[in-house]
Amino acid sequence: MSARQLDEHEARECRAEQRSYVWGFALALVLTLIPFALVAFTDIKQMTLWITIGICALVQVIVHLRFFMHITFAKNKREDLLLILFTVLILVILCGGTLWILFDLYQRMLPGMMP
Amino acid sequence: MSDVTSSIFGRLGWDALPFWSMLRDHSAMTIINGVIATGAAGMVVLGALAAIVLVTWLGKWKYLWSEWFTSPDHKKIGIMFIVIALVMLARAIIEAVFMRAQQAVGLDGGFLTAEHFGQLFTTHGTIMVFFMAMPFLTGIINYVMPLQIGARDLSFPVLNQVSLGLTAAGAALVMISLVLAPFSIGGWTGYPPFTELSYNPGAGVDYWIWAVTLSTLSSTLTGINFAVTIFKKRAPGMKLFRMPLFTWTALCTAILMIFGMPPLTVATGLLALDRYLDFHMFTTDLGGNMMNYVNLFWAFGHPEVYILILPPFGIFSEVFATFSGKRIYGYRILVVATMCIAVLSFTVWLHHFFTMGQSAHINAAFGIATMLIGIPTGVKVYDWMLTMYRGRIRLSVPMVYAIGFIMLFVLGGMTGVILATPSVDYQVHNSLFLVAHFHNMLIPGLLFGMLSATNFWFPKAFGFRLEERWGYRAAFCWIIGFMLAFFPLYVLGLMGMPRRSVAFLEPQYLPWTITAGLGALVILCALLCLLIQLWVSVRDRHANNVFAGDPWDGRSLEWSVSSPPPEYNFPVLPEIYSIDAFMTEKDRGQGWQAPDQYVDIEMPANSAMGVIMAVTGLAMAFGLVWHMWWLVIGAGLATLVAIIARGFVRHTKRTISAMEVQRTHEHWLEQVRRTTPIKRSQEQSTANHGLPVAPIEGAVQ
Amino acid sequence: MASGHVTDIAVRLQRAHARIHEPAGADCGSTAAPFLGHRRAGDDRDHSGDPANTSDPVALPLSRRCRLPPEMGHVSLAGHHHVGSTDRDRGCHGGYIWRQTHALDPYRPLPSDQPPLEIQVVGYDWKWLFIYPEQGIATMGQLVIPANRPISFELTSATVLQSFFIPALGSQIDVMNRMMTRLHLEADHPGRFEGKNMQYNGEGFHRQRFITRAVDAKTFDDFVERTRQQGQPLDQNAYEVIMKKGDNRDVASALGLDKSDTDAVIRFFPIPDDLFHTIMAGSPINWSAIDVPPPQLGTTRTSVVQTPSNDKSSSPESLSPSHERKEAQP
Amino acid sequence: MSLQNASGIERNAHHTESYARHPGLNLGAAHAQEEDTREEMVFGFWVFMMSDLIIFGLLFATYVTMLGGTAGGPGPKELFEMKSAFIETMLLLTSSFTFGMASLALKYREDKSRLVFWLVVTLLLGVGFLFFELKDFHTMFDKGGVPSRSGYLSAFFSLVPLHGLHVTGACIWLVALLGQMAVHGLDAPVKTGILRLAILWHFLDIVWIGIFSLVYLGGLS
Ligand code: HEO
Ligand code: HEM
Ligand SMILES: [Cu+2]
Repeated sequence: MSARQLDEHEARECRAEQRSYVWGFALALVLTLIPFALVAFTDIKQMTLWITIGICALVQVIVHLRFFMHITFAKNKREDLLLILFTVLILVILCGGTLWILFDLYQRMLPGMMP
Repeated sequence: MSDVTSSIFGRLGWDALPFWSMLRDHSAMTIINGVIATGAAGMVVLGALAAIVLVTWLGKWKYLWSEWFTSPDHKKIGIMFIVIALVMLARAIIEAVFMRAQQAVGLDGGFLTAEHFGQLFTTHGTIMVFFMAMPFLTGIINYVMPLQIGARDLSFPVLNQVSLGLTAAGAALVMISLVLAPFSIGGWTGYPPFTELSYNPGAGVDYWIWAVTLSTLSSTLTGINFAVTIFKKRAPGMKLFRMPLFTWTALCTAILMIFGMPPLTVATGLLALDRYLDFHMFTTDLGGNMMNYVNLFWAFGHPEVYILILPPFGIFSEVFATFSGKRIYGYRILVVATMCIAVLSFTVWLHHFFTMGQSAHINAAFGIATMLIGIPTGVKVYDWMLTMYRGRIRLSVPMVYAIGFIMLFVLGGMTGVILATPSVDYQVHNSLFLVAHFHNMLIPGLLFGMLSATNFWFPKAFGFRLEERWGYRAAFCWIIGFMLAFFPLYVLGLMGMPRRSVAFLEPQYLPWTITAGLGALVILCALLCLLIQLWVSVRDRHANNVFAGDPWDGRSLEWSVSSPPPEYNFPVLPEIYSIDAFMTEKDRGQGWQAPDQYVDIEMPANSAMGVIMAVTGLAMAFGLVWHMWWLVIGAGLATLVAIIARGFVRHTKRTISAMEVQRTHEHWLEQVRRTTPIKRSQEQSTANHGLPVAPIEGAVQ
Repeated sequence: MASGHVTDIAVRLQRAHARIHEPAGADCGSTAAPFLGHRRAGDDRDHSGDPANTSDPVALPLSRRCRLPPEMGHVSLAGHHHVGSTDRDRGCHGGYIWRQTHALDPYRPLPSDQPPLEIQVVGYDWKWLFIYPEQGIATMGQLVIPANRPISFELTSATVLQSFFIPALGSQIDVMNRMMTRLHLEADHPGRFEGKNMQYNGEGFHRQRFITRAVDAKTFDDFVERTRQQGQPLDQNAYEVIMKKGDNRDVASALGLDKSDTDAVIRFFPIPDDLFHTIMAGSPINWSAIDVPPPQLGTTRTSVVQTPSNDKSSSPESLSPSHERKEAQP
Repeated sequence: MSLQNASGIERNAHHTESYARHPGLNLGAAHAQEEDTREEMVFGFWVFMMSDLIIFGLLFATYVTMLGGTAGGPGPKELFEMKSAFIETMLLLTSSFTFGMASLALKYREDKSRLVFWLVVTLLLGVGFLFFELKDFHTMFDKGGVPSRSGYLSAFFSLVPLHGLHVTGACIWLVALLGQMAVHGLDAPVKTGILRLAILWHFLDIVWIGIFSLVYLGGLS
C-alpha cells in the first residue's frame, strides 16, 4: 500500500490538522514547563503555587482534549461531550465528597492525618 | 509440608476439607457443623458430577459447546446468566434458612458455630448481591433489551460472552469455597481492618475479594455493552423517548454499572494489595486508614442497590401497563424520575456510615439528599397506581408479584427514609431493623421483579407459558413468607438486636426470631413451588405453547416476533413511529405481516473467548486464593495470549442468507394465520397460542 | 474453630430455659425505648437472679433527653417532638433534619449544671474497657455511671472497627483503632441497661456486652472508692490477658477471678497513666507508672464484686472474699 | 472492507464534517465504509475510558487523604526527584504528539511505512517512560520508600504504578497492532485498533498530567 495522492482539499485539511497537533503540543509544553519551572526555580507562596499548578493542569487537560482527542462543541459530537461532562460530574461528586468526608473525619477523630 | 508440595499447592492443605476439623475435634458442636459443611460440599461435588455424567450420557457436549457456551447470541447468554442466578439463589436461600433456624433457637446457643454463621451471612449476602441479583437482572436485560429496541444483538457480543464467563468464574469460585473451605466471615461489606491479614490470615477473605472482583469486572463490561447498545443500535425511528420503560431503566442501570463499579474495584483492589503485597492502606498501623475503605465501598454500595432496583422498576412498568390493558401513565415523568434516581444515587452514599463520627452538617446533608430519592420513587409509585386506575386489570402471575411489590416496597421505602434520618440511624444502625429494611427492598423489589419478569417473558424465550397455578402458589408463598420472615426483624431491630449475631441473651427476642424462622420455611416452600412450576410447565409445554409470540397482548417490539425468536430477532429491522410500537402496529392491523423484501443478515460468529476467560479467570482467582503462584502466572499469561490472539482473528461474522430468513419467517406467518386469536379472558388457557384478538377501541390510547 | 464457650450445649440450653420462664417484662432495658415510645415500668430488672435488682423500685423509662436550643423544643433521640409549641419547623422538613441532626450530634456536649463525667472506652476483641481518668480506675464488664449527670465519652479501639451502643441511652458510635470518637450521654434516672457492640468483629461478637448501671451520686462515689480499694492492678500481665481474644468472662477467669456471674465487673486499680491516649497512639504503655509492685495474679485481692445497686449501697456478700481463685491461665 | 472500495466512494469535500461520527480522530471520507461499525467501537471505548477515569479519580482522592499517613517514614520531599519526573513527563507528552502524527499518517496517507515509523517512535517513547519510571521507583526503594513502609507510600504505589501498568498494556497493544498489520495489512480492524489505542494513549497522558501536577509537583512544593 503506498501513499495516496491527496486532492487539494484534503491536502489543505491535512496541513490544518497537522498545525493543530503542533499547536496542541506547543501549548501543552508551555503548560508543563510553567509549573515545573515555578517549583524548581522560584519560591512563591505555597498557595499561589498550588493554584497555578492546578490551573495549568486543568488548561492542559482541555488542550489535550481539544487538540489531541478532537473533542469539540461540534454538533455531531454532542453525545460524547455529554459523556465526558457527565463523567466529570460524577468525578466531582465522588472525589469532592471523599475529600469532604475524610478530612472532616480526620479533624474530628484523627488529627494526625491532617497533612 | 515439603517445598515441592507447597510450591504446587500453595497453602492449600488437607485442613481445607470441610470435615477435617470434625475428625480432629469430636465435640458435639464441631460434629454438627462439620456434617452440615460436608453435606453442602457433597452437594456441590455430586451436583457437578451429576451434571457431567448426565450431559455425557445424553451426548450433549457438542450441542452445549456450539449452541450455548460459544454462542454470541444475546438471548442464549441471557438465559445462561439466569441459570447461574437461579442456582445461586437456591444456595443462598438455603443458607438463609439455616441462619433463620439458628436464630430461632439462638437464645444463648443454637447449633451453628460462630465461625460457621459468619461464613453463612457472608456468602448469603455476597451471593445474593453479586451472583444472584446481578446475573439475574443482567440476564433479563440481555434477553429483552435488544428485542425491545429492534436490534439483532448487543454492540459487543464477544464482550458479552466474556462478561458471562467472568460471572460464571466468580460463581464457581464461591461454590468451590464450599469444598475447599473456608469462605470469609467479614460480611458482604468486607470491612477492614477485620479483613486484613493480621486479623484474618486465612484464605476466606481472599475468596471473597476475588469472587467479588470477577463479578465487578463482569458488571462493568456489561454496563458498557448495554449503554453502547442502547445508544447506537436502536432500530430506525426508535428515538430515546420512544423506548419502552424497561429499556430506559436498563440504560440507567448500565450507566450506574459503568460509574458505580469502579469504586468497588478500587476498594477490593487496595484491600488485595494490603493482603498480598504488605501495603498499609487500611491497616491499623503505619498510617493505614480503614475509613477510606468504608467510603469507597459505599460509593459503590449505594449505586449498587439502585442498579438492583431500577430494572425491576422497568419490569413492573411493563407489567402494569400490559396487564391493565392501558398505556403506562406518565411515560415521560417516569423516564425523568428514573434519571433522577440514577443521578441522585451518587450523592447519598454516606448514609451507610452515619455513625462513623463525622460532623453533623455532613450527616444532615447526606440524610436530606437520601430522602430526596423518595420523591422520584414516589412519583413512580403513583404513576403505576394511575396506570392501574380504571384499567382492565388481569391478575396474572406477574401482576400478583407486581401488586405485592408495590405494597411492600412502599413500606420498605418508608423505613429507608426513617434510616436516612441521621439521629434515628444512630439508634438502629447495624441492627436487624436495617436487615429488615434492605430485605424489604430486595425481596419485594428486586426478587419479585425478577420472578415477575421470568413469568412475563418466559413464553417469549421458550415458546410456552409457565403454568399458572403453581405460579400463584409460589407468589403467595413469597409474599406471605417475606412478611413473616422480615416484619419481626423490624421489631427485633428496635429492641436493639445487632445484625450478624449468631446468638443472643434476651429471651424476649425469641418469639420474634421463631416467627422469622417460620417465615423462612414458607419462603423455602415458595422456592419449591417455583421448581414445581417449572417442572409442570415443561411437562405441559405442548399444550401451553405460544409460538405466535404475543401471549399477553404485549405493547413493545419483543412481542412482535415468534416465540422463541429467531437468532437474528427480526427478519427485517422494524421502523418505529411511536412508543408502544407493537401495540400501535396491532391497532392498525399491521402485525404479523411479511416485509416487501428480505436481505442477508450478518450475525457474529461463535467464539470461545467467553469460555477461555471463564477458565483463566477462575484459575487465576483460585491460584491467588491459595497462593499457587504458578497457576496465577500461567493463567495470567494465557489470558494475555488469548486477548492478543483474538485481535488477529478476522472471521468474526457469519451471514444468514435472505432466502433462509424468508423461509423461516413465512413458515411462521403461515402457522400464525392458522391460529385462532384469543380474548384476554382466555389468556391462561390452552387456547392461548400467542395471538390476541385485535385490540378493542381505546386500548391503545 | 473450637471456642471454649460452645462446649456444653446442655448447660446453656438449661440456662436459656430458665430465662424464657421468667416473668414477662424482664428485659434488661435493651429496648431502644425512646424510639419505640414504650416506657415500661420494670424494664430494668435483670435476669441474673440478683435479688437486689429485681426489687429495684426505680423503673422509669430512660431517654437521653437533650436540652436543645430553645427554638427547637424538646427532642428525644428518635426525633419525636415532645413539645409541640415550637413546631415552626414543620414547614421545612430539610431544615428540621438539619437542626435535629446538629442538636443530637453525639459529639455535642449536653447542657447541664453539672460538669460531665469523663469516661474513656477502649474496645477489644470481644470486650470493653472503661477507664475513669479522673478517678484513676478502670472497669470491664460493667459500666457504672452517675444518673442525672452528663457523661462525656472518649472512645477508641485496640483492635478492629466496633460500634459502642447502649440502646436505652441512645446513639451508637463507631470506635476505630488509632482514632478517638466522642459521645455524650445522660441517664435521667437510675437503672440498669444492656450495652453492646453493634459492628461484627468475629466469633465472640455476640458476647461483647456489658451492663450499664446508672446510680445516684453517692453510690457512684462508693463504687469508685471500693474500686480503688479492691481493684486489680492493670499491669502488664493483666493487659496481655485483655489483649487476647475472648470476652469479659474469659478475662475474669484468666485473671483468676470468678466468672460464674455474667454481670461480673472486673475492677482495675491502679492503671497506667494516660492509658487511653497511649493505646490510641499505638505507643508502648508506661508500666512503671503503676506504683504498686505487680502482685501475684489473683492471690491478694478479689476484683469480682457484686455491683452496687441503687437501694443497697453495699452488701456483705458483694465483697465475696470466699471465691475460689484459679491460677491465671497462661 | 477493502480500501479499493473505499476510494470508490464519492469523496465530497464539503461532507467531511458529517463523517466525524465519534470523538477522537475520525478517519474522514476516505474510510467512510468502515466508519459505521467503528463508531460503535470507538464510542464503547470512550465509555470504558470514562469508567477507568473514575478509578483514577478515586485513587487520586484517596492519595490526597493519605498524605498525612507517612507514619514517620519518608515523605514526598525526601523521595521524589524533579528531574526524573520532568523527563517522564516530556517523554509521555512527546509520545502523545507522535501518536497524533501516526493518526494523521493513517488518515491522509494510508502510508504504511510512515504510520509504522510514527508508531514505533511512540512505542519507544512509551518504553522510555516506563524505563525512567521504574528507575524512579528503584531510587525510591533505595531511600526506604517502599509501599509497606506507610499508608502514604501505599497510596502512592497504588496510584502511580497503576498508570504505569496502563502504559505497559498500551505498549503491548501497540506491538500487537503492529503484528496484526504485518499479517493482515492495514485493514479495518487494525485501523479501529489504532484509533482506540490513540484514545487510550492520549487519555493516559491526561492522567499523567494529574500525577505530575498533584503527586510530584504538589509533593515537592
Ligand atoms: C434494592 C435495594 C434498596 C433500595 C431500593 C433502597 C432504597 C432506599 N434505602 Fe436502603 N435500599 C436498598 C437496599 C439497601 N439499603 C440499605 C441501607 C440503607 C440505609 C443505611 C442504614 C444503616 O446502615 O444504618 C439507609 C439510610 C437507606 C435508605 C434508603 C432510602 C431512603 C431508600 C429510598 O430509595 C426509598 C424510596 C422509596 C420510598 C420513600 C417509598 C415510596 C415513596 C412514596 C410512596 C412517596 C411518598 C414518600 C416520601 C416522599 C417519603 N438504606 C442496605 C444495607 C446494606 C448493608 O449495610 O449491608 C441495603 C442493601
Ligand atoms: C429469600 C429469603 C431471604 C432470607 C430468609 C434471608 C435471610 C437473611 C438473613 C438471616 C441474613 C442475616 C441477617 C443478620 O445479619 O443477622 C441476611 C443477610 C443478608 N441478605 Fe438475605 N435473605 C433472603 C433473601 C435475600 C435477597 C434476595 C438478597 C439480595 C438480593 C439478600 C441479601 C442479603 C444481604 C446483602 C445480607 C447482609 C449480609 C451481611 O450482613 O454481610 N437476602 N439475609
Ligand atoms: Cu444506600
